Amino acid sequence: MTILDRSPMSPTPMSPTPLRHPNAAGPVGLTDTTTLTLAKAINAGLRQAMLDDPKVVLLGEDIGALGGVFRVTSDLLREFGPHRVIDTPLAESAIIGTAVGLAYRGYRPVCEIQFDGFIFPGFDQIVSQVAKLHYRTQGAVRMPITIRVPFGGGIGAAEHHSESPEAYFTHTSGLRVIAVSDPQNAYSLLRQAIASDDPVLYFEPKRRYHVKGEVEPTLGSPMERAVIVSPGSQVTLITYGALVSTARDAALAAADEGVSIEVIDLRSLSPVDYATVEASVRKTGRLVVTHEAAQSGGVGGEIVASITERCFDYLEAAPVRVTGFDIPYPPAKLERHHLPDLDRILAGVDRVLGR
Amino acid sequence: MTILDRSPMSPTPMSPTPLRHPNAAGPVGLTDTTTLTLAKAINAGLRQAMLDDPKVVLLGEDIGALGGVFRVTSDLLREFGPHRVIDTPLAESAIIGTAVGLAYRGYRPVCEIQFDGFIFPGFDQIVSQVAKLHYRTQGAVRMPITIRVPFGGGIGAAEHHSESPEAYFTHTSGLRVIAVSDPQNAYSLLRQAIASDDPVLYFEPKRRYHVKGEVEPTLGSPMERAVIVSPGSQVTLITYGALVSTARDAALAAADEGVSIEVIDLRSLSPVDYATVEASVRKTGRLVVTHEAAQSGGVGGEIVASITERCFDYLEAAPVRVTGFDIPYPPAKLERHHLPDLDRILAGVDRVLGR
Amino acid sequence: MHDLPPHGAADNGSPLDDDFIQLLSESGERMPNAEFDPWVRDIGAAGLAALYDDLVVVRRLDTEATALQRQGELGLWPPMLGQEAAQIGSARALHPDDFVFTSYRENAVAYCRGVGLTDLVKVWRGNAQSGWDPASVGMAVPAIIIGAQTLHATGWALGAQFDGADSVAVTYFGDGATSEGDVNEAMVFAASFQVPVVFFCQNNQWAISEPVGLQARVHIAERAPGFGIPSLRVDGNDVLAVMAATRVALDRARSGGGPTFIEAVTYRMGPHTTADDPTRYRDPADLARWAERDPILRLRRLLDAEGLFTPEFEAATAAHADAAAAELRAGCIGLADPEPLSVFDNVYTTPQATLDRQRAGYAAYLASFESSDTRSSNEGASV
Amino acid sequence: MHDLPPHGAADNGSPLDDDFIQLLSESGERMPNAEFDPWVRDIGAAGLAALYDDLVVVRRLDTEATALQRQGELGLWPPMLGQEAAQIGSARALHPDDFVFTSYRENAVAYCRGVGLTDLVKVWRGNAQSGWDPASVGMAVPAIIIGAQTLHATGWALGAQFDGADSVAVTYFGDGATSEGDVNEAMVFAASFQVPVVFFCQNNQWAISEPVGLQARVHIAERAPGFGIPSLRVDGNDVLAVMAATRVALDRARSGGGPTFIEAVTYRMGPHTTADDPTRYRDPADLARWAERDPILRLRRLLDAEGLFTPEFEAATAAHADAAAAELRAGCIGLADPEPLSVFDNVYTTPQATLDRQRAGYAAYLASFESSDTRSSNEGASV
Ligand SMILES: Cc1ncc(C[n+]2csc(CCOP(=O)(O)OP(=O)(O)O)c2C)c(N)n1
Ligand SMILES: Cc1ncc(C[n+]2csc(CCOP(=O)(O)OP(=O)(O)O)c2C)c(N)n1
Ligand SMILES: [Mg+2]
Ligand SMILES: [Mg+2]
Repeated sequence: MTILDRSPMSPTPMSPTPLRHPNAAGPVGLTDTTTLTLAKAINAGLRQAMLDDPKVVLLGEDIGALGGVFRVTSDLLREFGPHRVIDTPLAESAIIGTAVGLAYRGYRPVCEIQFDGFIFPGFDQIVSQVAKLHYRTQGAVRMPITIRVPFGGGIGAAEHHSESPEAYFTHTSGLRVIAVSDPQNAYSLLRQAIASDDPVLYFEPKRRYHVKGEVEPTLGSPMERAVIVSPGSQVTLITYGALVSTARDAALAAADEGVSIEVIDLRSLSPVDYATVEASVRKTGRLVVTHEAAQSGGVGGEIVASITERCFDYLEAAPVRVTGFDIPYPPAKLERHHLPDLDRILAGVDRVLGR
Repeated sequence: MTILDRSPMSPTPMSPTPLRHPNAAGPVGLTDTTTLTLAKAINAGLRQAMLDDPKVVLLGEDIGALGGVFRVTSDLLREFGPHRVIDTPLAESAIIGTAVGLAYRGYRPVCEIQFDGFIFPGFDQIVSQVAKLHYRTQGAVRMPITIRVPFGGGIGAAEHHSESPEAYFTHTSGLRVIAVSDPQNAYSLLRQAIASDDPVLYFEPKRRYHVKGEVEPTLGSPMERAVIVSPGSQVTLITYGALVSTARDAALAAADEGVSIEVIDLRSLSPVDYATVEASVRKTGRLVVTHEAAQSGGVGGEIVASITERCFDYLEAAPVRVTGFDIPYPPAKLERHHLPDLDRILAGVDRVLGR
Repeated sequence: MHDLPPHGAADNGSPLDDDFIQLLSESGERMPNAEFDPWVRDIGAAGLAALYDDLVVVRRLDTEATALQRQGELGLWPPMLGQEAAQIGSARALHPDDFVFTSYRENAVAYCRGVGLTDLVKVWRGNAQSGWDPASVGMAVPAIIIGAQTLHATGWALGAQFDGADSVAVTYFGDGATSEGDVNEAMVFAASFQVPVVFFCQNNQWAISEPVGLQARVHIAERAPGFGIPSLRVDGNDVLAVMAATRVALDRARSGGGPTFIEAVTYRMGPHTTADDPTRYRDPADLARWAERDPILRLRRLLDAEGLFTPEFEAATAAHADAAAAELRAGCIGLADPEPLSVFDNVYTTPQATLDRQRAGYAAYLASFESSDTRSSNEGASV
Repeated sequence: MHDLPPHGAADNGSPLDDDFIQLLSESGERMPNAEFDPWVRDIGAAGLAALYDDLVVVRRLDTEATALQRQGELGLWPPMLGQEAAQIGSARALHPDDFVFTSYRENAVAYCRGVGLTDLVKVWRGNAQSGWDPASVGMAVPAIIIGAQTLHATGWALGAQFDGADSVAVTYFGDGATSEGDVNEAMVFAASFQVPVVFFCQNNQWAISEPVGLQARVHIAERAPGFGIPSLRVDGNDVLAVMAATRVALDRARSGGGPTFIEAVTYRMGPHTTADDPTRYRDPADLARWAERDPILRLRRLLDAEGLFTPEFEAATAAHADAAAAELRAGCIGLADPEPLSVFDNVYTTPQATLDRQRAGYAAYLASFESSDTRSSNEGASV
């Protein structure tokens, strides 16, 4: 009697496997480097994960015929059929809870939450079941569930459509939390997230869905690794998601003023790659963290606290946070007064430099 | 047509009003200083709030005839009747959502969540409705809802009965978050919380429910204020809830070794009374924060980050956190290996002192 | 035992079956109904004309708002096209001191409650997270989290019951919403406490791209009795039937009879919102079939048959609609942008130190732009 | 339209009405039932004896666990006293490759699934957060969050459907649980996908101190048809009726007929848990009335009438029960305490740097006690 699928997990993250579907008429994964939008890169990552492992199934609202409200799952229903791409009734707790049951049976569900603000009806199942079942069962049960969440603001949307709830999950032991920033890492980290035997919250920077970039069909460096996206020597600037591109712009602008900023794209928010961050801060002695989420209790506070603990003697100034304010997400016409932008980031850099 | 009760709010926190019920046979509030357990102090606070304001109603599971699983609401059903003490069906989202509707109609609901781990089914209503409705309506609607949550471990309980979910709420803009530590502040802060026109998460240290103390029927200092419970000069030790008493013990033990610790009971976790904390850290130059909740993303990280930002030049060593680990709450036989205790706190003090 | 009722999923997929209350046929004839006719007996010629005026005005407002969105004046708009009768027929049955808890699509309900026209679009223009003061119109601000408002209505009704008030809470939600835990918990609480609340479900056949058959295998109206709540299934495109059913439910609630559930069977003739593309999932033939059942056309045929649809009436109604549309457009375009620092207002009712510090920091930061052309330092300020 | 069924809240308050399937009367007589008899026709003398043995053993285990708690060997115990037939009758209907998702009180179900006796008490002794490997017994670890497991069962059943497997998910939950959103959402999903899942509700009349009438104004079995799920209401103290009903449901699920809901009407004869004090809320007369309906007594009367309840049989059963109780006690007391550092195990499936650092810090901290009598410093370690 085989109740749980105990077969070896999907290809390990480190071995790129751009499989083609045996049936030539079937769906085809990326084989060559291709220019894709971030949304299409996720679509390609989903397709490849589904090709790699028949146990990968997608669950969510409107992900079938519509292809999701952001078209991230476009074509997948047609290519893989309704047993792999499952339009569910409108209930987030059930989407997550059903995924738990599928995982119990050896499946590897990928849930789509339509917008950041709609994850909360499913919060209990995430925090009390998805995150804890492996621990609860002393390792007997695995929860290889990926929960995809379009997150962040800057798109002029109505309430609940622009939130940054990642810190609720980084405070939840048992989860891994990823935030991607460009088409390449969106593709690579999604494949790693789906292949992971741990549950992963995978945050997609929705305001950058339409930004294009080259995507190589590889897995890249392990998803826990932060990446230095722009090297520098005077200030370490840490961010993730949509603000990575703003931070790069800030580094360019600062360079014009003679300030050298090292920009780090965290990619993994839980765990944070402190090895990379520490090395940078030991070099620069100055840290700025920026994110869209509210400051109090946000990811930035944890990083500032941890880096202060780990690198106290190297810090030349108090670390600075440039974040959203401690307010509910404001109306569209005010969101630019909430979201960190180039100028606010540069003001933070000035502050850490004592200027 | 009066739809929302626009009458002035209940007595302001600063004016103690130990009202007696007009009907001599009815319930009677505390009039003199009395020795009470922490649970009974909360009971007395609820009674007084209900006497003060007929719009105060209690909602929860088993709070009526049973008096709650911790007997915190004992006798209140008998004294105030089923329209003031409402045993609800078993559904946390509905308990909170119903309270929102009652608040819309001018009521001042006090919800009981039976144990910390059972707040998550109600999380969506708290985060997306309770916390945001005042902002959403540009101030037109108030949500004077108090959500009482027995929290923390150390009672040898099964899973979900020992959690410390406070950081999820301190990261939620629009909420106030209180954690009480002794019978007196349990009584006083509960009355302030219920009288507040903002929603308040009120955390009760369940392992200290049976600890006795003198309770004066006053409101004490404003609930936003932190309190120095034991003055000292070399190390600032910050905590809240059940660990306040452990921190005091640590201060006593350290005093024996010639180390002077200033213990601060935060009481308010959102907002944190940084004025009090800063003043202490500027004096001592050394900070230790301790709590039961997991470290990553916990309240301690926010305090360390904020104090580092605010008092960088005063810090003589990296602040230290002594917290629960980044694990799901462990089984009862292991909880002492998760919860900070006297020794672990003293080890943290040693660390901040470089010993 | 409880086997399934005869109509199952297949029937739900073709919801045109007439297993519902109808007082007005598709061709505009009054259909006698001994049980429900008495509830609309007071609606004479003037009443019918007023309802027609309502329907035309709200459709015009809806069209105008859609146009405003296409012209870039609104960020988004959720059209109610096709659902006018469901909303007008129910909302016109309410008393002023009843209280309404809706989702985002109930703009005709808001119109009936007296919400200012400009207030209808504030959210969608991005000026505010809600448009009006609930107390002033007896209508909560819409809930975007699907189903959340049904619990608020239940709580409000509980308060009304405590107060001994003669008021009823009415909550609107969609067919998709019936799948959310909150809506079901609301029925549990409403039944348990026997509170005066009416659950009004507009089954418009779609939850964005998902047909109602995915949410429910039996008629939605059948859900409530299992919770101990009586229900009514009504032709949602028949303004008279909707009004009669709503009055029955309100009357039951006012007389202590507790909650009632109404399923109004209608159709979302437009996209989910202006951002949606229904061609990806909807058969155009479906739309054509439902166009036959247009709620306005039907009442017009009745008025016509009764000689009430005179050219003067038609012109007056059109003029009213045009004036409303013009007012909406002017109000929308004239909305003043909110002040930057208002972003910090109304998070709390009283000062909150951490937030006040952020406000002060940001104010200083903004001021630094005013005082110089280049960005300047802002020591100590946390932005 | 859908008015309420004839029995309302008042009836729910006195759940002794016999509006349910019964095959064995309270006095132990077989009650003929053309529809359900065929489903237990195979249960001959040996089958009845085996069921009786089960009932006696699980009651004895339950009593022993309660005693262990009173003696301080367990932190807590949730007795199932009175619910043995509901659990044995259903669990003995299952196939090995079915999968069970329960709450905390289903220890008789666990016994039937083959869970080791000591494993039943691991959680309550505080040794672990769960007692067994689900795959080895076809039973998930219990969910303490009320209702959560019903969604897991639905998801598992969806997987079974995809796999074309002949397996059914069965989920157990209480009357109180039916108020939680999750249970209702599970019914929505199960109906929509037509998956092979059985919803088995033990209506034991109480959710801690709350009577079932607070949760539901009509019989719980009436909830499911409104979701498109057929339901059965069965005398939960009648082991044969429970088994017949469960077999009907399992058969429907296996043959592609989708979900079924079963309400087993029973009674929690003990406290909610050993920490509870039912005298605060329960009328003792109620208990006395239900004692008459004891599920074991009833089967014993039948066995007696059929001449099967011989002194040898009674003695053998008692011996079996005593042996099981002794095994439970010895296993419980013999449980080795978990290793301190195991507190860090199995949070993740692969190393996680932040946690590994915490583990190393704590290991060093613990080691510092071993190496000296006084607490020592532990530089760099984060404890
Ligand atoms: C909790 C939650 N999940 C998802 C959404 C996204 N969403 C907005 S409208 C909608 C469909 C709602 O369908 P229905 O309830 O039938 O109402 P209708 O739009 O047809 O009026 C969805 C899924 C949401 N707003 N809230
Ligand atoms: C979400 C949640 N809320 C509250 C509780 C506390 N609690 C434990 S058991 C129980 C009553 C459950 O009643 P019922 O579903 O009838 O099951 P029974 O105990 O009768 O077997 C409650 C309220 C919980 N475990 N989970
Ligand atoms: Mg709809
Ligand atoms: Mg029960």
